[in-house]
Amino acid sequence: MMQPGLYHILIISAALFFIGVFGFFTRRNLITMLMSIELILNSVNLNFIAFNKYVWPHKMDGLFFSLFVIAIAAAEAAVAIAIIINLYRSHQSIDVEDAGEMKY
Amino acid sequence: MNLLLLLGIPLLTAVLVLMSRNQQQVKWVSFAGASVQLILSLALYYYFQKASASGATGMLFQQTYSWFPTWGINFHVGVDGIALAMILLTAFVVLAGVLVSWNVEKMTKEFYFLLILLSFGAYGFFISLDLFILFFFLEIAVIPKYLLIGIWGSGKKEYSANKLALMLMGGSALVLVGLLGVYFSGEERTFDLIKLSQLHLSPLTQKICFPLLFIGFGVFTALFPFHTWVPDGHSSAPTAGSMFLAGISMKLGGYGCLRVATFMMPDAAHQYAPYIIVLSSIAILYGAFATMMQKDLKYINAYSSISHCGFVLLGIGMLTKTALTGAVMQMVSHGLMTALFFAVIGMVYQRTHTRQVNEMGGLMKSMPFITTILFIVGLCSLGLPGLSGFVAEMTVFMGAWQNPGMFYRIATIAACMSIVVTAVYILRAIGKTAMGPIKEEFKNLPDASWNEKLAAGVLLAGILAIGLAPFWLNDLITPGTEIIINKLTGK
Amino acid sequence: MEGSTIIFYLLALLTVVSGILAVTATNILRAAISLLFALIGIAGIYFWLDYQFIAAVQIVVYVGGIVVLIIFSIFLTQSAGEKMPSQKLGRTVFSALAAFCGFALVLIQLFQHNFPISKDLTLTPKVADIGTQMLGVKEEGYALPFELVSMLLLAALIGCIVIAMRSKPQTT
Amino acid sequence: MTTDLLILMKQELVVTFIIFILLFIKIGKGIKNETLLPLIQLLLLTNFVIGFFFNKEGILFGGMYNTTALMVFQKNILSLATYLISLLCVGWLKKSDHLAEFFLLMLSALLGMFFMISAGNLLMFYLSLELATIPIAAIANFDLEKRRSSEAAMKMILSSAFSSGILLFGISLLYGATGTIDFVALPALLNGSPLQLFAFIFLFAAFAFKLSIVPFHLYTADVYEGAPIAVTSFLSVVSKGAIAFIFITALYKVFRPMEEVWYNMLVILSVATMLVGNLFALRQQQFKRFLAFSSIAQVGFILVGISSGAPEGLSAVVYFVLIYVFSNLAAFGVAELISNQTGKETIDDYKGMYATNPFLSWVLAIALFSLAGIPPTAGFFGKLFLITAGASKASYWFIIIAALNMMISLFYYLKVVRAVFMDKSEQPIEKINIPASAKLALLLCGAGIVLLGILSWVYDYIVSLVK
Amino acid sequence: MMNPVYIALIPLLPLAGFLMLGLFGRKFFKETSGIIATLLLLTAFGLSVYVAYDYFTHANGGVYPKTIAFQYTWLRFTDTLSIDMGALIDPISVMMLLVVTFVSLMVHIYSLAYVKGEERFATYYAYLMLFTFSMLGLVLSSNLFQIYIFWELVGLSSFLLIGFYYNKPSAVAACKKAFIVTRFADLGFLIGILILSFYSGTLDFATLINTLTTPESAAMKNAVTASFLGVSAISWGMALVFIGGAGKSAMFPLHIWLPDAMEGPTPVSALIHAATMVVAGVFLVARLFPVFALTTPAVLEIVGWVGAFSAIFAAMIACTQTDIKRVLAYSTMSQIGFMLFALGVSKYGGENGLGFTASMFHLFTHAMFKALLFLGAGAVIHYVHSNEMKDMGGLRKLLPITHITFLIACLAIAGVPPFAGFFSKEEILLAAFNGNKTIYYVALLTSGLTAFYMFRLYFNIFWSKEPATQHDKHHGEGGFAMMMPLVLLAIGAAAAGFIPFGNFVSSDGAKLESHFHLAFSAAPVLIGLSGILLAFVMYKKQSNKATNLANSLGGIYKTVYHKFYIDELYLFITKKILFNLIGRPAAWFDKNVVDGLVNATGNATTMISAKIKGMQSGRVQQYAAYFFAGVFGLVLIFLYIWK
Repeated sequence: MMQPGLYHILIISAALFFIGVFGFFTRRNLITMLMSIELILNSVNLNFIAFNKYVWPHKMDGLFFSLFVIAIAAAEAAVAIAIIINLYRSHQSIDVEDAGEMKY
Repeated sequence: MNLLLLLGIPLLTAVLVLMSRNQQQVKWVSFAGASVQLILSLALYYYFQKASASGATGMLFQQTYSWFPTWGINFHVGVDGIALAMILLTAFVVLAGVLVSWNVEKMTKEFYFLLILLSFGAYGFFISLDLFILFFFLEIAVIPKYLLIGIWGSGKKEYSANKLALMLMGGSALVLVGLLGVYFSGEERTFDLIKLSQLHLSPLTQKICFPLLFIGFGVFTALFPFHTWVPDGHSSAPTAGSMFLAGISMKLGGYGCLRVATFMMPDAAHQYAPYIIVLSSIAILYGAFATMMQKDLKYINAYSSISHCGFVLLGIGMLTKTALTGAVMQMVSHGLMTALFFAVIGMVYQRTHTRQVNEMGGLMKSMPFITTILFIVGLCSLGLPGLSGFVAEMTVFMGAWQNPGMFYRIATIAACMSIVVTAVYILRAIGKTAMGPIKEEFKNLPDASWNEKLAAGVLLAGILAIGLAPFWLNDLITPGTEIIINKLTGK
Repeated sequence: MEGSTIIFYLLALLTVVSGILAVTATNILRAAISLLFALIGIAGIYFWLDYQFIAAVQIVVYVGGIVVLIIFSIFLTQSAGEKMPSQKLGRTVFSALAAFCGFALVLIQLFQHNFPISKDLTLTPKVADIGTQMLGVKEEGYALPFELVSMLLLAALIGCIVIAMRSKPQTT
Repeated sequence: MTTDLLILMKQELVVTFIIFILLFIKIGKGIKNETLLPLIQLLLLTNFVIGFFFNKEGILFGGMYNTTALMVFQKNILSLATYLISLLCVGWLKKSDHLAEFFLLMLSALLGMFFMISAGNLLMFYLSLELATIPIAAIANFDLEKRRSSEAAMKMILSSAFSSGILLFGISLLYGATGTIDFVALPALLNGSPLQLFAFIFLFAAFAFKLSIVPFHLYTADVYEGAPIAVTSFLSVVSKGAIAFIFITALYKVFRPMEEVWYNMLVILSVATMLVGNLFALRQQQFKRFLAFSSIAQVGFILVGISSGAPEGLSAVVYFVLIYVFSNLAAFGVAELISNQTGKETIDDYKGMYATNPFLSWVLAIALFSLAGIPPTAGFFGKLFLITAGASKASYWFIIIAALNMMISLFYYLKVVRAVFMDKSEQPIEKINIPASAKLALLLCGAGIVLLGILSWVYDYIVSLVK
Repeated sequence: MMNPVYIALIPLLPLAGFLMLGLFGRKFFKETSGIIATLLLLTAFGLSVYVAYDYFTHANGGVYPKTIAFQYTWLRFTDTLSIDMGALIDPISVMMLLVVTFVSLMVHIYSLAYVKGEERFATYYAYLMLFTFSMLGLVLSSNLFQIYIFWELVGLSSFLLIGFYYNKPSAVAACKKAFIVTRFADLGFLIGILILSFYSGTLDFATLINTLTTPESAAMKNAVTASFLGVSAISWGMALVFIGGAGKSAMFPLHIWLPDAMEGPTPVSALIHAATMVVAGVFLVARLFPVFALTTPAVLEIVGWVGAFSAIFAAMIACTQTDIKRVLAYSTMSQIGFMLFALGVSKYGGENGLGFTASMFHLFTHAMFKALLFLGAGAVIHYVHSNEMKDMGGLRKLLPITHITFLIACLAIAGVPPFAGFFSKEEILLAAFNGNKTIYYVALLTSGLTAFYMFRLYFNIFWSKEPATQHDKHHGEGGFAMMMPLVLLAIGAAAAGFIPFGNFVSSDGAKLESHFHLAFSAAPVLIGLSGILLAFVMYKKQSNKATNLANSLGGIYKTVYHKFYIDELYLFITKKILFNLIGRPAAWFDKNVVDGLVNATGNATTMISAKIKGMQSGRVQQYAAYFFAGVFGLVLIFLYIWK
């Protein structure tokens, strides 16, 4: 095995990203879909940090980016959960399949 | 003379119509507006003649205002004899249209507003010398037609209105693409018709843009096989709507084919002439034969319009001076004639509540005036001397025959054959409606009222003025066609 | 193999496996806990990279905040403990395939690209620098984004309050 | 610095100021909607008016924020649209229990858009994009007791979160490949390597999502349908406008080295967008949903303009958006009035409306004609300039398809016109009582639709801004 | 030279009458319109006489000049081609002026009584005036296109007059038929004009004839060398022009409209369908005679054959018809056949032009006696209220003046000396004898048939049986207005033969001596007399000889009686072929294919729209999947395929 480096982290992050995507596609529970989103965002953060560390270490753009992404993720999650809760109240369910009233 | 007046009067009329308080006011305002416009057009003719007499040629009374300088769009207007002829036609038809609509009860204000708006578009179109504003006015005229048919029409009006609007918009879409092609092909980005006509557009541009423009405009003027909006549209429209459609709107296309497509792209015009001729010959004969089978008066006139408008395109396709002159004359003649025809059909329908020829008969007895007009207009349609149709058709034939070559000859002969078929269907229609034994329920129908008489008189005056003394129209148009033909022959 | 390498692989394993569990577990609470571990694993990687500040933030915000929020919401929507309805097999397979293809494509792209890996891997951000830069208004200053995020958080807060604290009774 | 800050960021500051006023009002005792609403309208008007004064170009925060006259104008268009929405939707707003919060969120989104337009790097762009999205997702749910409202909000927040993920992934790769997130520095570092292209496509997709380009558009209709009309109109006008502005800026300024790629992408996607938008719009009965698809088709036309890659394209897009604001808001305004007072939202319900509501019918008709691009409405000029700009690259087929799509779109716009003017109905919509402010807004929209095209100096002004 | 105003006035007076009566007749001149019209026409006739006198007394070196009295441009096509309205004065046009105005005057006077009490009295006269105007314009035409214009107008007035009883379906059908059939022929005329104008470069008669008869002119060379289907362009042109003439002149096979045209008022038949309009074809051929004779003799030969065939064909049919007007109609057709084959056998210039003179002469005399026959028939019909022979008989005592004048006319047409018809027919036969023997024998046979059917008619009307009692005794013969024209025409029919016609009209304008040989005349006169005798035997008394004969001829008689089934053939062509095979398919094609395509486009759009609705499934995960697919689709396209 090699010394872990940039590519190792990139592989992890890519894996996380597509795990998230997979989860987003297959999970029927809204909250778990939200969790998949969090995985995606984290994989991005990992990307940023890795690039910042290994490729562009002189500036902290990547670091800051991931900081802000975390903050945004929090806000997004909060709003999403609020919406989901509201949805639950009106639909008595948080299954995404049950919220398909509008189509075609 | 200031050409903007031609736009100002309809606009003012439209505003006044909107401000009118009751039906009566609406009608009189429109009537006054249309009359003033007719007088204005005649005055324009007078000034035009005066200017021509003093040696002015080409586009007269030109005015240019910068509009969208970034795109090189100018509000550039001007008239030559061809445009003037079309303006006169429009003025006549509009006045008559306003008059025959006198007893529209439903949403009168809106009805007249749309009529005036439609005429506004037509006037603008005919005086435009900038392709952009030409297109602008071309499209202005579409929606009023849609609404006129859809709201005040009869029969399967919604279907017809839709079909008409869509096909016309499709046509103008092609026109748009063609115009843009022309616009971008020159070294200078300009929509100016005169400037563009002086450039020599590249062969490729011509090859691509000419069919786009010609078919696009052709849709408006019932080019086979893009004519199917005509029968449905005309038959569903209210009387004035049909008059405007056939009398003015179809002419927009013919004028566009001539002024825009042919004038700007002479090489392509030569190249595509055979196709145009084939299509127009088909339209002429096929339209005539299809008319023969129609039983509804409006359908008869609509299909015959296809046939007659075929002459316009045939004339353009023949690319000789006489034929082009004939095409313009045919536009004017057909405009007047078909408008009158529709007006008469409207009058008959209003009284008998049917348009089926088989259900009528002997109407000459109860309404001599209306049937006489029907006779005259029918005779005009079948090209009887003394009426405008004859003059125009003969000029087209004569001009078409100037083009040697067996192909052109055969096409001309084919087109000539339509005069027989036309006679068949016109006489059949007249024979079944005006002649024969009269039905009991039609015996006491009233004859034309004053407004109808006036409307018919206005149009009839135009028809006779051309039919009896064609030289003035010929003299008016020929300098215009001369310029086009010089461009075509590369002089 | 060095210790740090082993640690890295352990962290990587933790992250990926808990990530997979988080999206496949049939029990929602278990999924949430798996997510928690995945996030912790990522924080571990940050630590491993010597990015302590961001690692701390990760733990505070994600582990302490978001996951807790999620778990609360699970309880609120009364779906804890239930087995979640499983997805159609066809779609699962399709999604897995799509995800895998995407993964492969991304990796191909990443490996094809030659990243100019820096010689100097010892440079690590200091918390103080982060602080000054975060509030700096000049070049390299992040005061404006900071304010922006604060506006966003405010808005999100208000939004959450309005939506979640619905006062009117249920009508439908 | 401070004066610079005050002047250059005046629009953002004013919006922030309003947000805080609203916050204090909310925290404080609370004011009745009847008094609060005019106040808000007044504040929004102020916001709009201020956009015309003290204009200056400049850069702040080390390049994170920059502003030009064109950007000020773009922001002003958005301000105007927001103001109009506040006038149009009074019926719904007055009934709302959360008026202050509603505007607070909406203005936050507006603030986000302002920052987005002025963004100087990808971080600012991303943050403001989120600021422009998340609050809207929240207010999409403001019809709290309606199932569809929450469904819409859910779809919006999840879809946009997913798209954010894609966007961020793209940004991270771009960052990895170039080492910068700065808009000024980026173009020089773009060399068209596959990874950059790959990253660019991810970015592009995120833009496409926000702009509802096919096939990234699918959330649009559902969200439009479910959200309150005020939100829908905000989404379809303000949000779309802002994204269009930043999209075109990004393509023209930042990703200029990739022009060949994005030109082709735009061609493919705009054809798809126009076609799919039109085909779906054809079959819609629900008016808001109908407008959603029609606005997708409109976006297709915007793409045609963008594809020109020339300053003409930029000016045409700005001009079009300005016209689109008036046209679409007029249509939404009418829909709002009707929906709010009668609860009717389908096109069938509009049958025979002309008999009872001539004013609304005419406004609706003019708006639809403008959307369809019929002269003399301004929409004609807007659309024509877009197509003209797009045609400068002389791809005849592309332009023919675009032009023919105008025809298809006319078909469904006419469907509504037909229902309003021609069809008869047993129970037409009763006479709608139009509040004064809504009437004013509708008149403004109508005037805008009619005059914007004919008065060519508006367009000239935009051109002068674009330079 | 005479004042052109006089010449212009001749057609313009009727025109003025038409306008006045047409526009205001119903209101203001309901009673007086007949008088006004007659007076106007009287003036026109006077002017014609004056013009004729003036013209024929001013021969220039023995040759009557062709002069253009006036001309002005009506419509200019190109620098050389223009339609000019003018008056060309030469012997035949002057002669035609006289014929037209005279017969028309007679008819006007006659109609005063005949049409009296008709509701549309004024309209009737307006139509008559219109016809007279058009006919005069036609004969005066100086321009090929001018003649076409008036040609059409003549057709129109014929249409109007045939359909005068517009509420009678048969009249409506007849007028339509007349118009359409002649229109069909006019199509040929029109194309002929196009061809001639193109090659000669002019429409002016004088120039045109000049150009096309000068073999060395460039135009001529072009016209002769250019060919289509192996026939030279000029021949096509002339043949097509002749088709126009044949249509108007009711030559086989375009004759079918003429018998039906008898649905019109009888005076109208006398004017239009006997004396004037139907000879327009002859006039046209005569007008272009130099071109026919000098440049396209082959076409002229066709003219001759068509004329000869039509003559005998019509004569045979005339023998079987029972409607007296139809008999007269077929006789007209037969006589016009005579005129045409006379032209056909003629050559240009001098003695060879005998046929031309003979034709014109016959035209002249025929106008007299045929008008007389029709007007007489009109008087009979007026009296018995029927057109059928079976309703008549023994009328000689009841209608004495009619009887005498009718007899004179019959004798004239039968070619019994010294009546007018004898002289003109003799000349024709002589010309035919010199020109074409076959035609001569046909002509001889036809004269016999002519005499037979005319006297069959005569005996059936005036002898045969005693008058039925239901006849309105005190109805009388119709008074002075009706009798005077009969008498005047009878004088003409009796005496016109003695006019030295050759002195005035010839193919080249020079005088031509008359050729009267007693020996040559013997054969035709004998044949004519035997025809009369046969008729006398068969029809003097009511008997079943005729029926027996008819029965013995069986199928042949039936075929002839049914006019050789030509009408049925036409009906078949129009109904089955034109309507069913062209019109209906065209309409169907338009409705289903062209329109169908348009609708199909619409339907297809809707269908596609319905098909792809599944894309918008309402499931947010699927939306994301599309998003994902979009991203990777773009990646694939732009990273792999496009490169």
